Amino acid sequence: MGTHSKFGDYGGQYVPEALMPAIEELTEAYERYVLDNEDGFREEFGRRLADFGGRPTPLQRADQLSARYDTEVYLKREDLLHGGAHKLNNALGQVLLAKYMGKERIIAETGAGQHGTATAMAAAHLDMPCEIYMGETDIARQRPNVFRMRINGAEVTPVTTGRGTLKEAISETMRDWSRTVETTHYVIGSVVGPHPFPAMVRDFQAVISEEAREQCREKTSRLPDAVLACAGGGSNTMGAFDAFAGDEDVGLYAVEAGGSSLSVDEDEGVAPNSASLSTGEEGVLHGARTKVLQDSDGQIMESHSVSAGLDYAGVGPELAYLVDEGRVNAVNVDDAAALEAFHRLSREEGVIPALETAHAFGYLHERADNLGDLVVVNVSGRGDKDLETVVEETGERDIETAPDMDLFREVGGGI
Amino acid sequence: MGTHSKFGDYGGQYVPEALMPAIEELTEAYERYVLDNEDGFREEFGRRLADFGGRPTPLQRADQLSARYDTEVYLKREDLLHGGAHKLNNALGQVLLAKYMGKERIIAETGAGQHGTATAMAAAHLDMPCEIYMGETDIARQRPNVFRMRINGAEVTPVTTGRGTLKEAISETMRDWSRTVETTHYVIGSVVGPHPFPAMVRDFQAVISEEAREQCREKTSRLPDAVLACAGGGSNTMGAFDAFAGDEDVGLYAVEAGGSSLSVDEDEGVAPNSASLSTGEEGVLHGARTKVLQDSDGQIMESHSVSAGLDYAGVGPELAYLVDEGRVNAVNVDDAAALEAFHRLSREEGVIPALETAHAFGYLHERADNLGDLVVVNVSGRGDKDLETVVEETGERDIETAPDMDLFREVGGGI
Amino acid sequence: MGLEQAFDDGPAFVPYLAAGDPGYEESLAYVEALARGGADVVELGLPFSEPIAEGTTIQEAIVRALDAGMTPHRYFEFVEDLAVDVPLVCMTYYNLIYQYGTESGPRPFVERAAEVGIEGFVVPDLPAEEAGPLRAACDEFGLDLVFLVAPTTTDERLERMREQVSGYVYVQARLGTTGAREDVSDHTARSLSRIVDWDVPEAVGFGIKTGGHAERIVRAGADGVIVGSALVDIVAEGHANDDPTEEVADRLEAKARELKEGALRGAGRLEAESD
Amino acid sequence: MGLEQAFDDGPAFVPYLAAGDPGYEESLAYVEALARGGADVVELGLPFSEPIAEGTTIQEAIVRALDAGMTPHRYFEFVEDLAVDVPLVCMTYYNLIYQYGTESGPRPFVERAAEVGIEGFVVPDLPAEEAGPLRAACDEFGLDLVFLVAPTTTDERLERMREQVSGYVYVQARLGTTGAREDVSDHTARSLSRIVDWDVPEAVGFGIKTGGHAERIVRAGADGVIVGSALVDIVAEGHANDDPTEEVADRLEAKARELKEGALRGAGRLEAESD
Ligand SMILES: Cc1ncc(COP(=O)(O)O)c(C=O)c1O
Ligand SMILES: Cc1ncc(COP(=O)(O)O)c(C=O)c1O
Repeated sequence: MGTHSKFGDYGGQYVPEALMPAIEELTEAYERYVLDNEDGFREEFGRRLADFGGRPTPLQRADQLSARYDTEVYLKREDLLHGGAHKLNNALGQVLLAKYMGKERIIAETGAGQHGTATAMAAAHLDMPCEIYMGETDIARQRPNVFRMRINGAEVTPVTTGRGTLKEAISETMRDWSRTVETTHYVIGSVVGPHPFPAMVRDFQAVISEEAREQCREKTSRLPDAVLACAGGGSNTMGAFDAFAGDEDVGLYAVEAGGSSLSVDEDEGVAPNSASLSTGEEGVLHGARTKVLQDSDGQIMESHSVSAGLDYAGVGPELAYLVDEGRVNAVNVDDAAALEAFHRLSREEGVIPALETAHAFGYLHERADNLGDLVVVNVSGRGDKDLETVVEETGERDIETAPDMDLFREVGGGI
Repeated sequence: MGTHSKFGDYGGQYVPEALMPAIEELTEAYERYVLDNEDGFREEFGRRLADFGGRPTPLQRADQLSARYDTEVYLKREDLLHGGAHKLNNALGQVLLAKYMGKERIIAETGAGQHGTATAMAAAHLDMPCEIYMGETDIARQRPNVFRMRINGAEVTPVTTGRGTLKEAISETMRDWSRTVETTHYVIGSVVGPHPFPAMVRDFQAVISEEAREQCREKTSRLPDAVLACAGGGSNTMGAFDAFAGDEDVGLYAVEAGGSSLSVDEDEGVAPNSASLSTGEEGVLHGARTKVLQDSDGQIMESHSVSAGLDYAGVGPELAYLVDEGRVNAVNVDDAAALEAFHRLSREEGVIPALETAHAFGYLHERADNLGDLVVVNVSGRGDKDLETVVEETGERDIETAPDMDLFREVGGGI
Repeated sequence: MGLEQAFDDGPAFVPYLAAGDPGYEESLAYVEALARGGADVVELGLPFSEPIAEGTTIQEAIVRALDAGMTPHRYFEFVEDLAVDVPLVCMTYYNLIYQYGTESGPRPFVERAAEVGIEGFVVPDLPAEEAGPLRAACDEFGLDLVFLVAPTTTDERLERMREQVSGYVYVQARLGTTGAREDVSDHTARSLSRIVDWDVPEAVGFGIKTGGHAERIVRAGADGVIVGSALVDIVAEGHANDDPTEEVADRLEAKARELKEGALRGAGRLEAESD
Repeated sequence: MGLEQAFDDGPAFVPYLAAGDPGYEESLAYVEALARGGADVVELGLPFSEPIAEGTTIQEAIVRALDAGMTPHRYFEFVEDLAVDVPLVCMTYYNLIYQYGTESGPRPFVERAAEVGIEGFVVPDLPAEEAGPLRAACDEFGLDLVFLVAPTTTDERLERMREQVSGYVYVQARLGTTGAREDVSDHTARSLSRIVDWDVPEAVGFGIKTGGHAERIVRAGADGVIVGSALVDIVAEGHANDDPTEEVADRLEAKARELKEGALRGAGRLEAESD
């Protein structure tokens, strides 16, 4: 842990003046409770992560993949965390911190709904009122997650401006926060946004690599040669890497969504990928300087990925820094490879990964020969949320690893 | 653990002759590997349950419920097990046993799809071909689970006879097994069926109470006054009770589905509940003598519950016996109380339970005053699979604990 | 106990139908047609809601019969209404036997069965280990209890059955549930050889569909052939096509004759057909 | 640096519009109408794709302008095409300033802005802590850099801004993002009192909608009133109804006049209205 407002030139606090006091208050609270463990914050956080969240999550040997690649492959099973993804580590940490800060209300934005559901669960657990902003287009696309939030007692406020997706929801949440900073904490969902979010979210997620490092030594008496994690904003990524950062022989691979292509359409302002680390340029987005998918004017592009959770035009500033420094390898795989990997892991290991996670396995498949003898892959979440997308996207492609889709067509209707 | 083919008069092996050799072979394998731990079966099982399944699951204090009922309420979090329910404990145990027995193929029946998905996951994990029989009506109703099985590599064979639901699927699986006993193991999904299934499934599920008993002592320095678990076939129930069986001061409550009413319609052969322990009569069903919902002729009735996983006309013979003996209290709550409890737990604790599980919380709500100072409730599974049902059933009722359903209606369409 | 005698005159033909399939009256006519066609014993199914030992064909027959209102009480009336003089064996599942009457246990059912003239039972979900109470009731009322022997039955279990069986033994020709099949497995000869010294007749079933099958089964040493699905198929088809009862009955009678004659040929009692 | 002078003649009226909303030509006409209506400075928004500091009204104006093709390059042409002689302040987000030109950093953008005659900047996502490079470029080219002061701004941060601010200070009258509101918060007087000794004029914005609001704000001590959403509402409505550009321009001019007169009344330079 550490408190830097910057990582090299990245990071910082590019936020409206009205939010600065909240950011400063939060920075102070982060330092007091998270870093200096005042009032036993860290113990309570650890206890709740264990009892409510289900930590530690296992580090599991993947028998079939190990045989297939002739490499020891281990899975860090964040899919087993309550809610089905690593997101709860952060949401629980922030809601608890808000409680320590005396805040009375939680707000968050969500796109695919994963961060929203994690936040709603954490807020219910800690008895805090919670409001989630979500674009109306996303609400229509992600009904199960909307319902999960609602039954966890959260208000879900549809955002009707613009295209009704994540970016409008972020703006709307910022707007709420700048009206209500005194009583409200805004739970950001990844290692993005202004300081202290990138550092704080990383610290909350670092438990992934702290456990994995220990578990790997216990099970194999050594450290891995490589750690793979998918990267959207980069929170599971930083979480999976952090404790290995000082182990120079451990290769760290941030696997971004290559989407359908790495090229961009400047005229339409559309990037058919979400590979900010690989193809983005330095810029300022949502409060931080980082790598951003943008056109030559600096307008943010619409990103695209088969996986909603990776579909973001920015990336955590620390990750951008570590890539520039050469400590982290920024790589990417495309939609088809991710789908193929989704089916491969499901079928061969009995673990249905999130489509986000599947990207990491896509890279493993492409490069297993070059990753060394012992590879840890972070299974950032489970794929139940993605079934509908997978049926649709698999049907449109010729995916070798997929089951025959006839049964679904026969029975007809949606999932 | 122990091997009894009978529990009082209950249990036994009422199966077609063609299956008897398989049953005998299985009984022997159960005794050798599970009871006598030959070839280190128990260690391997325990290791795989931990690494693949995510055991131990936490015993979590429910802060809000504890305050509400002025009673210490603890949750045994089987919803965090891989796949989302206790079902994997059993499926993994049986598939592993089949492997030790040299079987080459796994079959299972499934109704709501929970046992089928657990079995498909376990089979994929252990690299065994797997075929799941499922009524075509159920296939249409439970598409997400069908898809989960398929992407885990299992064949899902639609059963088109009769009404195309669980009972036809059971018959069809028996039929397959009697053709293929030599190479195939039939993974039964609860503590039902002929010996050794009731004893064996209980032993595989007993890890729930073994852990809970230890965890309870660690956290509270005492044993609970009451343990509550929902009961369909009774596997999470027996699993949650087993280690407490000898602790006479620990009250054990098997909460059945009271459905819409405890009365039955003899003419239609329909019981609007699944409360076999409370309202059933001794009979022989699916290989065992037990309590059964049947008409006065002995024809098995169609049972009903808002929760598909409790919707079964029989119950495990050992549970029937323990109820007759007075060791276990057979109680029940109706559909509306279960729905209400579903919403209450979700909203107040941030844990969305399976509708099956919600019955146990319904009983807690009704009787918290009479259960003592420390209650453990087994959270047998998570409720993600039930979202669609809950939206529908909540909309039809006036459930006080439910969120306003307008958002769902507004956005329209199915989940 | 009279079932054994049905096998005295050479190879017996033992057809099965579900009572009440597809309706009460039709079913009476069909069973009578089988008797006319040469049945030596009729296995008359009492439909149970969970027929776990049956193939799809018979399962569907059972669903039709249940939907048409068949119950244990109606079943006994049905037996009384039947105008046949071949011995009847009641084939059903144990729960119906166990639940019948006010006193629990099999005795009331057996008593009533004896009253209406049933001579024995086949209970596919009742292995020898659980059969004590039913065997006792059968002894009390003079009825036979038939057991099934499967290709996979162990020697130890064979002994247990041998102690309790009476009437005849039902030899399952191959693995699987009931259902008509083209081939006749060579499990048959092997299975028969294992029980050759039993003192009850050996009837072979599962998968017998044609006179030719019956012939070969008997030639392999069987004392009788049991045929279910091939006959139920005729009932099902007639029902699906809405054919007049008499036509279906005629077809059943003809099929029965074919099977009976096949059996006789197998025993050298009729000239062999080239098949 | 000329912005300060715009406040010399008494309370200034500082309207905001997004350049290019809803289209290039209309937008030119609208800005010119504001000048005719009495604007002393115009804050001319350069639309950015992620306007995190704006309320819904202005966010939608930005979407319209972007959809109609507004870019930084077009923006500078727009400024050149404008026939107004009031000072222009460019209001935009830092990423657009940072990315402009081949060399990274704010210098090329500021240079070009100076060329077309822009006199200052408001950058809502650039706090004083990160403003060093932009401040330097502004100094180099003689432009002003306006900062926002919020009701929640700490004294420590006020100091940091005071060191860097020039032109005027934008006092946020209440918490929240931009957006027209009926009430004028009494945060205003309190906020103004905290910066009363700064040597730049104090313009108050957020929630000012009517001449009456403007009057009270100036009476509370403001040197000027900043009005955005109330004007953008007129543009949006005209666009929604497909009203002729001149009609909408006339409405904007009238609204500008109302606001300017309100401000003058607040300073006792026109007779007070009963409101
Ligand atoms: C399962 C899963 N993995 C990964 C991500 C990407 O987020 P991050 O890069 O912050 O880990 C998401 C976001 O929703 C997710 O749900
Ligand atoms: C979550 C859950 N709980 C309980 C049950 C009921 O089964 P049992 O009574 O065997 O535990 C099911 C069955 O599908 C289930 O999915």
